[in-house]
Order: sequence, then structure tokens, then C-alpha cells
Amino acid sequence: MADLSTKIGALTLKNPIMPASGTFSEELAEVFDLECLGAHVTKTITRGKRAGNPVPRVCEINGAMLNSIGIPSKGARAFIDNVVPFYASYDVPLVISISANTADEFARFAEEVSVRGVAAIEINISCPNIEDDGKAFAMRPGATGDVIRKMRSATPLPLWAKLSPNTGEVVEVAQAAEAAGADALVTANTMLAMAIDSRTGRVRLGNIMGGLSGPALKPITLRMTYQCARAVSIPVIGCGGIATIDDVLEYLIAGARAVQVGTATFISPTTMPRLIRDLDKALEERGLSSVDALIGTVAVTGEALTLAEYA
Amino acid sequence: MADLSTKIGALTLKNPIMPASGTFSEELAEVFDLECLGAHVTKTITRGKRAGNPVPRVCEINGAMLNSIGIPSKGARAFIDNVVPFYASYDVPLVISISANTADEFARFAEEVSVRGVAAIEINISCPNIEDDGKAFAMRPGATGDVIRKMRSATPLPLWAKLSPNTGEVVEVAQAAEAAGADALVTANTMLAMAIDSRTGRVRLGNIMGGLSGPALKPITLRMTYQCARAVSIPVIGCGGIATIDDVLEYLIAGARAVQVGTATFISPTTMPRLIRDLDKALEERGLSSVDALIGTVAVTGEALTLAEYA
Amino acid sequence: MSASLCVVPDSAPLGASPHASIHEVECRIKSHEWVNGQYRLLVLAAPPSVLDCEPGQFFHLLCPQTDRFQPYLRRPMSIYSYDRSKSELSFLYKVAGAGTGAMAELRPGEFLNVVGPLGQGFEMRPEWRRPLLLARGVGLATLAPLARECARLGKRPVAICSARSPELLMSTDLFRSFGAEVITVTDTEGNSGIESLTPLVEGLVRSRGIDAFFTCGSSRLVRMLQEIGARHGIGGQVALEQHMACGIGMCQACVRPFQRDGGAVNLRVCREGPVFGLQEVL
Amino acid sequence: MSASLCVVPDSAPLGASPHASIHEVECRIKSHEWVNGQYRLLVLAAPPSVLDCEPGQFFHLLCPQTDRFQPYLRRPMSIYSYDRSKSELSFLYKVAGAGTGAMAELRPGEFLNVVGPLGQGFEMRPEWRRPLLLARGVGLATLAPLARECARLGKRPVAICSARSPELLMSTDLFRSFGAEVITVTDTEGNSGIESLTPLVEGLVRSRGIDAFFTCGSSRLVRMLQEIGARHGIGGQVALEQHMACGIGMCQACVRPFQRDGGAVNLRVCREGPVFGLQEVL
Ligand SMILES: Cc1cc2nc3c(=O)[nH]c(=O)nc-3n(C[C@H](O)[C@H](O)[C@H](O)COP(=O)(O)OP(=O)(O)OC[C@H]3O[C@@H](n4cnc5c(N)ncnc54)[C@H](O)[C@@H]3O)c2cc1C
Ligand SMILES: Cc1cc2nc3c(=O)[nH]c(=O)nc-3n(C[C@H](O)[C@H](O)[C@H](O)COP(=O)(O)OP(=O)(O)OC[C@H]3O[C@@H](n4cnc5c(N)ncnc54)[C@H](O)[C@@H]3O)c2cc1C
Ligand SMILES: Cc1cc2nc3c(=O)[nH]c(=O)nc-3n(C[C@H](O)[C@H](O)[C@H](O)COP(=O)(O)O)c2cc1C
Ligand SMILES: Cc1cc2nc3c(=O)[nH]c(=O)nc-3n(C[C@H](O)[C@H](O)[C@H](O)COP(=O)(O)O)c2cc1C
Ligand code: FES
Ligand code: FES
Repeated sequence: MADLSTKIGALTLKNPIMPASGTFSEELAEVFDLECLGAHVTKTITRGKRAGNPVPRVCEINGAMLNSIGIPSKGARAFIDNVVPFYASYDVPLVISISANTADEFARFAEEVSVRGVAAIEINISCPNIEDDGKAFAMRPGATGDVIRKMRSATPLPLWAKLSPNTGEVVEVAQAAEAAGADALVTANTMLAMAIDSRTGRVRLGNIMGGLSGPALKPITLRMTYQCARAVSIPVIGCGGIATIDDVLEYLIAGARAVQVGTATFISPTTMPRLIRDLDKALEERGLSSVDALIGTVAVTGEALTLAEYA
Repeated sequence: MADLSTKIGALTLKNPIMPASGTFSEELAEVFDLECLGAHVTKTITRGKRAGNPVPRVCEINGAMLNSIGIPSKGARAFIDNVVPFYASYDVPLVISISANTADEFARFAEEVSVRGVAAIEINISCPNIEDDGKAFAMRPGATGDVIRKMRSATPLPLWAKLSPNTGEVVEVAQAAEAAGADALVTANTMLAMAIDSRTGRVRLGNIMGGLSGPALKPITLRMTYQCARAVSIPVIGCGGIATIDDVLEYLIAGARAVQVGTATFISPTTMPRLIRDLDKALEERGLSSVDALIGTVAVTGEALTLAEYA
Repeated sequence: MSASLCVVPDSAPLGASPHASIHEVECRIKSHEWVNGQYRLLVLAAPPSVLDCEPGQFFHLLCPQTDRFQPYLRRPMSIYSYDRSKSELSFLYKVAGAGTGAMAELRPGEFLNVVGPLGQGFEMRPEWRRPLLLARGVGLATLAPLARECARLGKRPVAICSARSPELLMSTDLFRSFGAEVITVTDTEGNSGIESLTPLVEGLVRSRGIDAFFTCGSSRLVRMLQEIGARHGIGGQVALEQHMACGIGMCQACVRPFQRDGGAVNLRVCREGPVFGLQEVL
Repeated sequence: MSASLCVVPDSAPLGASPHASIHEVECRIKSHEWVNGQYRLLVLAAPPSVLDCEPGQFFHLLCPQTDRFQPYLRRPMSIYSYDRSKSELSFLYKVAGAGTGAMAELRPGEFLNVVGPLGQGFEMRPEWRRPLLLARGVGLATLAPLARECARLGKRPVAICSARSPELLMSTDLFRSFGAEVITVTDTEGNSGIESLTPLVEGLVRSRGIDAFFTCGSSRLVRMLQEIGARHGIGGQVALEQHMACGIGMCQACVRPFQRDGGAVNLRVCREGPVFGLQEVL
């Protein structure tokens, strides 16, 4: 059996497979033993209570899905009292995802949730920054740096910055996150998209636009993972469209030290344990004794062009 | 028979179906009569000769494709001498797509190709701007505005600005293009993406990264079309993942005045004539007498949220 | 290494945990017939693990990829019948869009991946002696196992089966075989509208002593039963539908607002439902 | 309105133009057999429009979507045989990845969408009297119709058929039936390497008066024939492969560098090829 463990900064994960925020909850324990996962990552919460977006909140589209769940939240208190203790029974690092509307709120909130049982904080900076035109923090290096810098001084916990594919400045945002003290990056959140029902002429999500996830997102987020892994020296966690062991291998080869599985769990709730098993097999087939041996091994043909010409 | 004609600024197209740049050439005349199309749009050319990118230049991925063709070009002279005359035999507006590395070069080039037989110029601003870190012009409103302003004074021909999904500022870029004098927008070009072969550990394109096109792109470019149609008053031409009549209808409903068909022509070279026929049928089924009656009719449920919360 | 905890052999159900109550299993198709021009009955050979279920619960089905249809998300379907002794699980469904269109192409002998059982089923309270089952369309599929449960509990329900036209009425014999008194109404006969149903149900309350209402789907019918129920102090339950992604409770796609504890709350149809109290539905 | 120019009736081939030479048509599958453990022979009922083709040309096939495979792009396949009198078109292919894997699931009676004929075929010049056909693997598919063309033109080629092992040799009888002298070489017998083939071909040049070389695919074999050809002043042609998107000449995906007019130029394998002059291949 290969060594599946991987290090994300100070945290050692028993394997590189973990859920993506918003696609995982306590209920999954009724399907398989959550002890097997590399980490537990919870749905983004906000400090106060929120209802989330109008229905329909999901629709499917060309082998992928859109969601506009929003961030329904029972608030920080309910989360700390009810959810954190649930995960305490597992020997698996608990990563909680939080969101806020200003850098200061993010910092205060990070402090509040830095409680026993929480191993790291994932920062969902894809939410609108009300101090910056409502553009998400993750769109701009400046806003991203700000929020992480403030959180850095508010909590001793590792901070994972979850980037957005909607920005044109992924590399700059990644570098700003690193410079501000992020311990890891997650690449990435969903991509802003839309669907219309041509029969009725209506938008297919209650919130008009929503986030694209699933296999259609993979080529985009795999590219971001590759770009970020080359641009920063903190660990990068790949996320986007992972469903098969090949997807996992591609992210690891591109430079990810771990991966998050989102929508695939909706399609097959046993996806994550299957990927852990398949990863072990795949390493063995390749004669590799550890996950580490695969990470960042991508081979590029020809000379890398400085100015990518792709269109 | 419904009135399929649509106006793109001063140009009247007999129908809203035209090819996307780089997915169309004279050879398609061997498959069907190109006279039926709303416009002819040629592959982007540069002023000088260029070889394009290393092979493999395409790969398929989850019901979509990546390409890193680059812009192989025989140069302006060869294009004007050989290609423009070919299209002169059709009573269809010829739109030529051009690219350059600085705003001034774009302007000079626009002047040079403003010859008899050319009805409009499509500006491929997804190419790197060597005066701006190599970021594509289409990434930033400032660079986009610049290039279009300079071209505007260099040619009397209508200018179509082809936007990129890689920017986080689509709306701002669209508005900058309009303010600088663009006559129409095309939404959009391909999205930067990547593919790795998990078996060999090699990147699957010679150029490492490439552009995502095909059905997987549609939810993203449809969203851009909707955003742009609301944000500007010049016509928007939808492009991205169109393969079926439903796709065409969705773009029109979202606000596009015409659409471009790209990758679908590779999957079925008769896609465009089929879409023209199906559009006529679809309008009739809906009791509409013209394409105009469908454009921009999207119905949104609930209240539009100012700050989109989608993740 | 603790990762071995769920590195399960190929043959074992994946990531099986001793406390698992929801299972993802591949079931062989035993039969798959058209019931009428729109509905199909799909009978699966199912392992005991997933047959520990209740009327009103549902499964989440992974529809196949076909040349015509490439559905992506799973499709929720109520349990039409389950039989531990025969290891059978069946669904009655209407062919609607891509998912059910793809399902309709499945042939006996092929396999279907199902996740379940999911959600909260009906609760037939001991004090309810004369339940009314009001079902239209796919609602029949949901209420059929409840009729069987009534038979098991020795209650004799009245079942109103509604359809567009008499040919589209289904399962009336099945309901009768469970001892239900069956009343059929159809659009073509003009007796399936709220105007006709309201007096019919009011009449049944008086003549048959109906003391609980069960229905599903249609908000018109729910509204009608809520009103009649409020007038007569009759409770009951409703199985609801909502667009779903996970089906398990993780994604919060399937919420609807309900009246609970004096306020409106969003509850997940897949988890707190699909069966809810008649009067809490908003 | 001129749009009506290509608003064609449902039944007509789409957007047909009087000058069309490339057609997209749905062909019924007449038969589909395994030739050996790796290769399948697919025979289609094809309309005359697409049967106006030449050896060396190819079609672009739209592989079906199946539960296991969802190929997206078309797959290029050489014409293995075409027969106007029987309205037949056939392909011999190796099951490799998603596309051919999906194709392999097609059953007789089902339909396959093909685009073609595409590209430039072989040119058998009148002065070439004794051609050598060197084929390995799928190359046999490409060279088979050329052997037939030789028979039609009254030339008697020598065909070297190469394979991994004797069981994987294919179409040798077919080549013989076209009057070819067939020599087989295999890896297991150890006579298929360049070291063995070079003297074999040199010998054939001397003994049989070979005056033209035809081959496909393998760059090792091309290189060998280029060298032998250069030594003896023998020309010939090569059918090449390259990853394709459109297959028609629009996308420039399929370029390779060639020696032409004294310089290296990128040419499209789908359009200027797939058949090129032996000595221009770089
Ligand atoms: C708990 C539950 C039990 C159900 N039981 C049955 C049953 O026993 N028999 C039956 O015929 N139908 C039942 N339905 C409805 C069934 O799920 C839909 O008809 C089916 O999902 C339609 O899928 P489609 O791809 O054919 O249609 P499409 O309209 O193409 O579906 C598009 C998307 O919308 C979703 N969707 C469409 N209609 C519904 C709906 N009514 N409810 C939820 N999601 C929907 C689909 O799941 C899919 O994601 C049930 C629904 C729920 C929520
Ligand atoms: C002009 C031409 C004629 C051909 N004739 C034949 C033939 O008669 N019989 C036969 O068995 N094969 C032939 N091939 C090769 C055949 O096209 C590939 O084997 C096939 O595309 C593999 O597809 P796949 O999905 O099974 O494999 P995958 O490896 O999964 O394919 C992935 C992608 O790579 C492309 N690809 C993979 N291998 C090749 C290749 N060798 N050439 C071009 N593209 C490739 C595929 O088209 C697809 O887009 C020919 C290729 C060309 C260019
Ligand atoms: C239904 C749904 C809800 C999500 N909610 C959140 C969230 O609350 N916070 C967050 O950071 N990402 C959220 N995401 C994004 C996922 O964590 C993940 O980044 C994205 O879905 C891409 O991965 P995938 O393709 O594997 O799903 C959500 C995604 C989905 C599909
Ligand atoms: C092979 C290929 C080459 C392309 N070349 C160009 C180009 O030269 N200039 C350009 O503006 N867009 C180019 N594009 C982008 C298309 O015009 C179009 O914007 C994109 O493919 C999205 O549309 P689709 O999904 O319908 O293909 C190219 C796309 C493909 C697939
Ligand atoms: S469908 Fe995911 S919570 Fe109900
Ligand atoms: S495959 Fe498109 S040009 Fe050859």
C-alpha cells in the first residue's frame, strides 16, 4: 500500500481526498464512514443567519450543473454548538469555510470560529465585497490580500484561500494571498454562468445566474491549479469537476497537493472512498510509493511560451 | 416563413446565423452553399506571417474541446489577394477578424484591410497586449477602449469587439468598447483551460494551455451575453457552445441579436444551415413573425439581486 | 494507515460503513413495461440493504447516458413498491425529459444505480382509522405503498384516483387489492377539478368518516385539502417535490418554506421530507 | 428571402448545394464484425454521393454516445473499401480509446453519421509499374483500396504486411485477391524490424523491379523508405495521421511540416493530405 498522506502546511492529511465546501454535510455519514477522508470541509457559513437564494437553486446543463444556493446559514453560534461537535468524533482535520462582506468582518468572524475542533479555516472570498462595488474579493489581488492579512492577525489557525475562476488575474490573486499569509490555496470555486429554458423563455435559476460546477469546469480549474502551483510556494488544493481517479491524478500531476470533490458526490455519494481506493491502485500501477512522488510531475512538450497564444 | 433578418448596426443580415472566427473557411463551400449564412467571418489574421502553435493543437475533453491553434497567418497581403475575392461571389457580408500586439498596430492593420468586399472588422482582442504585461486587451476596460478608439479613427468599417470570458470585468470591458466606438460586441472567445493525460503525465496540447470551446462553454458565454446585452446599447452577438436550435434561442432570448457557431461545425459541418431551417420552424411554433420578436425576451423569476450571490 | 478504513475490495459495496443507512447500489432490471402511453413500471432486483424502507420514501436514480439523452444529475423517484421476500424494488414513472427519457431506454438485464432509501416516509398514526388517499398522475406511485401499508395495519382507505382521461388511470386494481375503496375522476369526464373534488371530499368526510388526508404533488390539491381539513379539524400528510441535486441533505437545493414553530422556515424536501404535515405546507 | 436558399426540407440532405463534394450523411450499418481481437470491420450502406472517392481518402465519423464512452470530436478513418454497385462503404479499425470504443458498440441496423470523402487520395502514376505497399496495423486499411486500384490498372504490387504476431495479420487474402504478391513479417518472428525490412525491401527493388513505395503511419517505416528511395531514385507516397478537429481544412489543427518549394511549410493533413509525397515528409 502506497503512502497516501500529504501535507498541507502544518496539517498532515491521511490522504489527499476531501470534500468541497457546500457539497458535504453530516448526512453523508449515513452513506460511508467519514473517517476515511483526508479532511472534512463544511459548507460556508456567515456570522449571522441567512436564508439563501430563491428556488430553483440548481439545474443541470450539458454534463454539469449550475447552482445558486447562496449561503443559507444558521449563524456562527449554531454552527459551533451543533456542527463542530459532530465532527469531533473523527480523527480527521475539520476545515470550516467562512464568508463575510468586509475584510474586518472576515477577521472578527475568523476569531470567533477559532475554537477547539477546528483545524483550519477556508476563506470563501468568492462572495461580494461590499466595500468594492460588490465585486468578489477573489477578483482582485488587493482585496484578497487585505482580507487575508486581517484574518492572519486574528487567528492562529491555518488559512486556506479559495480562489475564483471568474477573475482575470488568478496568478496575481494567488500571489497576493500567499504574501498576505495564506497557508494554502484552493483552486477553485464555481464559474459564474447562466441557463435559460428555451421553451418557456425563463431563466432556469431563481437567482438568474449561478455557479458552474462538475466536469465542464475541470479544464478551467485544472489550468488554474497548474498556474498557481507554479506561481506560489504554499500548497495548492485542486478543485473542480473531479469525479474519476484520472481527474485526481491530473490535478496531482499539475501540482496540487490534495483535491476537493464537489458535485461528483451528488452524482455518486460514494465517490470519495472510491477515489481513495483507486488512488492507491493507481500509484501502485505506476510503481510509485507515495502521493508525493506524483505531485507536480507534469511533463510539458516543446518550449513553454511566455505569452500564451491560445485563440 | 418568419422574417429571419437582423440588424447589427448598419449591417442587415439575412438571418442571425454566422460562423465563429477560426472555425470556418472557404472549404466549407464544399459542404453547403455558403450563400445561406447571415455573415461570413474569417479566421483571425495578423499583418505579418506566423506559424501558429506546436502540435497537438486540439484535444477533446468531457464533451468539449481545447485548442491552441494560435494564429497561423499568411499575412495581410495574401489574405486580401486570395481570400477576400473568394467571398465576393456571395451576397453575404464578409467580416474579417484581425489581431495585433499593440493598439497602434491594430489601427494600422484595420486601415490596411479596409478594402472593397469587407463589410466589417471583428477585433480579436483576446491576443496578448505586449504593452500591458502580455495580458490580453480584452482583460481590461482601459486596454480595450484604447485599441478600439484608435481603430475607430483608422477605418470607416463597422467594428465588432470580440470579448474574452477570461476577464473578471466583462461588463466594464463591454462598456469601454461601446464608449470607444465599437459597433457590436461578440460574446465570446474561448476560455483559458488545460488538459493533462493522466496516463502519460504529459500536457495534452503542444502549447500547454488552450481555449475551451463547445457545449461546456455555453453557460459561461450565455451569461456574458446576458450581462452585456443589459449593459450596452450596441448589438451583442452571442457565441459559445452553440450546436442546437435551443442554444440559438437561448442566446436570442438572453439578448443576442445574432449568434456565431464555432466548434459545432466541426462536429457536424451542416450545423449552420440546419440551425437556419430550425430557427424558422421554432419561430413559427411560437407564433412569432420575426427574430426581433424573440430577442431579449428573457423572463426572470423573483427579484433580480443586485449583488449576485452564487456560491 | 487509517486510509485503509475505506479502501474496500472491489467486490464490496464501496466505502460501506457499519452505520450506513443510505446505500448506493447497482440493481439489475427484472422488468420494465409501459403501463400506458406515458408511464413505465420499472422493477429492480434489489439487495436487502435498500429494502428497509417506508412508503413515501424515495430513491435517487442515476439515469444512463444514451445517444439521445445525457442527463447529469440523479432523478428522485418515489418507491412504488418494495418487497423484501422477493428482493424487489419498483418505480412507476412518467417519461418527461432527459432523465426519464434515458431511463425509458433501459432493458431488462441491464443495471441501474440507485441511492436510497431517502427521506422521511408517511407516518400512519394509530388514531387515523379512515384515511383518504388523493392521487393524481405520478402521485399514484407515491401513495400506492401507503395503501399497502394501510392494508397491513387493517385500515381501509378511500382512494381518489385522478387522471387526464380514463385510459390514463393506473393502479386502481392495485389500490382495490389493498382493500381501498376506489373512486376515479378524470378531466375528460369533467369531475377532477377543485369545484367537483371539494364536494366529493366533503361528502366522503361525512359519509365515510374520513379522518386523515394523504396526497402529493399538486399545490391545488394540497390547498384544497388544507381548507377542508381546517374546516373539519382533519390532519394528514403531503409528499412534495422539489428540484434536487444531492438527495441526501448536503446541498440545500431542495428547500421549500414551511410553517413550523410559529414561523416560516426553509426545510429540505429530500431530508425533512418529502412527506410533510398537511397544514405546515406554505 | 435568400435565407430560403438553404432552408431545405427535412427529408433532403441538409444544406445541399449543387457544388457539394463533401457530404454529411447517416449510413445504416450493414455488418460489423471482429476481424481479430483488436480490429473491427464496419460495413455501411452508403449513398452514391459519398462513394465518389479514391484510395487514400478518409471519412470523419461521428462516434455514438454510450454509457461508457462520450467521445466529442469526430474520428478520421481511411476508406477500407467502397463499392458503388453495392452502395457499400467500409472501414477497418482498431479499438483504441473513447471514440473507437463507442463505435465498437454499434449494431447492424443502427446508423452512423459520416462526413466525406475527405482529403487527397493516392495518385498511382502511369509510369509506376511495380509498386511496393508496406503496411502495418491500421495501415492495411488505408492501403487495401490502393491494392484494388492497382488491380484495376493492371499493376501487380508487392505487399509487405506487418503485424505484432501472425494471428494479428489481416487482409492478406484480400491483397492476394487483388493480384498482389504478399510477404508477411511479424514481431514474434523477429523479421518486422527496420534491420530486417531494409534488406528485404532492397532485395525486392532488385528482384522485382519495385519502382514506387507506398506506406502509411509509422515514421520509422517512412524514414526507412525515404532512405532506400533516395539511394535508388524511387519515389512514392505516404498517408499520414494527425489529430484532427474539423477534418475539412478549417481549423488548422492537423498541420505537419513538409519540405516544399525548397522550404519547410506547415500543411494540413486533412486537406493537402493525408497522402503526401514520400520525400516531402519531414
Ligand atoms: C421525492 C420525489 C419523488 C418523485 N417520485 C416520482 C415518481 O414516483 N414518479 C415520477 O414519474 N416522478 C416522480 N418525481 C418527479 C421526477 O423526479 C421528475 O419527473 C424527473 O426528475 C424528471 O426528470 P426528467 O429529466 O425526465 O425531466 P426534465 O424536466 O428534463 O428534468 C430537468 C431537471 O429538473 C428536475 N425535475 C423536473 N421535474 C421535477 C419534479 N417534478 N420534481 C423534482 N425535480 C424535477 C429533474 O430532476 C432534472 O434535474 C418525484 C420527484 C420527487 C422530488
Ligand atoms: C487520415 C486518417 C486515417 C485513419 N485511418 C484509420 C483506419 O483506417 N483505421 C484505424 O483504426 N485508425 C485510423 N486512423 C487513426 C484513428 O483516427 C484513431 O485511431 C482514432 O481517432 C482513435 O480514436 P479513439 O477515440 O479510439 O482514441 P483516443 O486515443 O481516445 O483519441 C483521443 C483523440 O486523439 C485522436 N487520435 C488518437 N489517435 C489518433 C491517430 N492515430 N490519428 C489521428 N487522431 C488520433 C482522436 O481522434 C481523438 O480526438 C486514421 C487517422 C487519420 C488521421
Ligand atoms: C451546490 C453547491 C454549493 C456550493 N457551496 C459552496 C460554498 O458554500 N462555499 C464554497 O466555497 N464553495 C461552494 N461550492 C463550490 C464547490 O465547493 C466547488 O468549489 C465547486 O463546486 C467546484 O468543484 P466540483 O466541480 O467538484 O463541484 C458549492 C458548489 C455546489 C455545487
Ligand atoms: C479551432 C479554433 C480556432 C479558433 N480561432 C479563433 C480565431 O482565430 N479568432 C477568434 O477570435 N476566435 C477563434 N476561436 C474561437 C471561436 O471563434 C469561438 O469564439 C469559440 O470557439 C466559442 O464558440 P464555440 O463554442 O461555438 O466554438 C477559435 C476556436 C476554435 C475551436
Ligand atoms: S437535494 Fe441536496 S439537500 Fe436536498
Ligand atoms: S482537421 Fe481542421 S484543418 Fe485539418
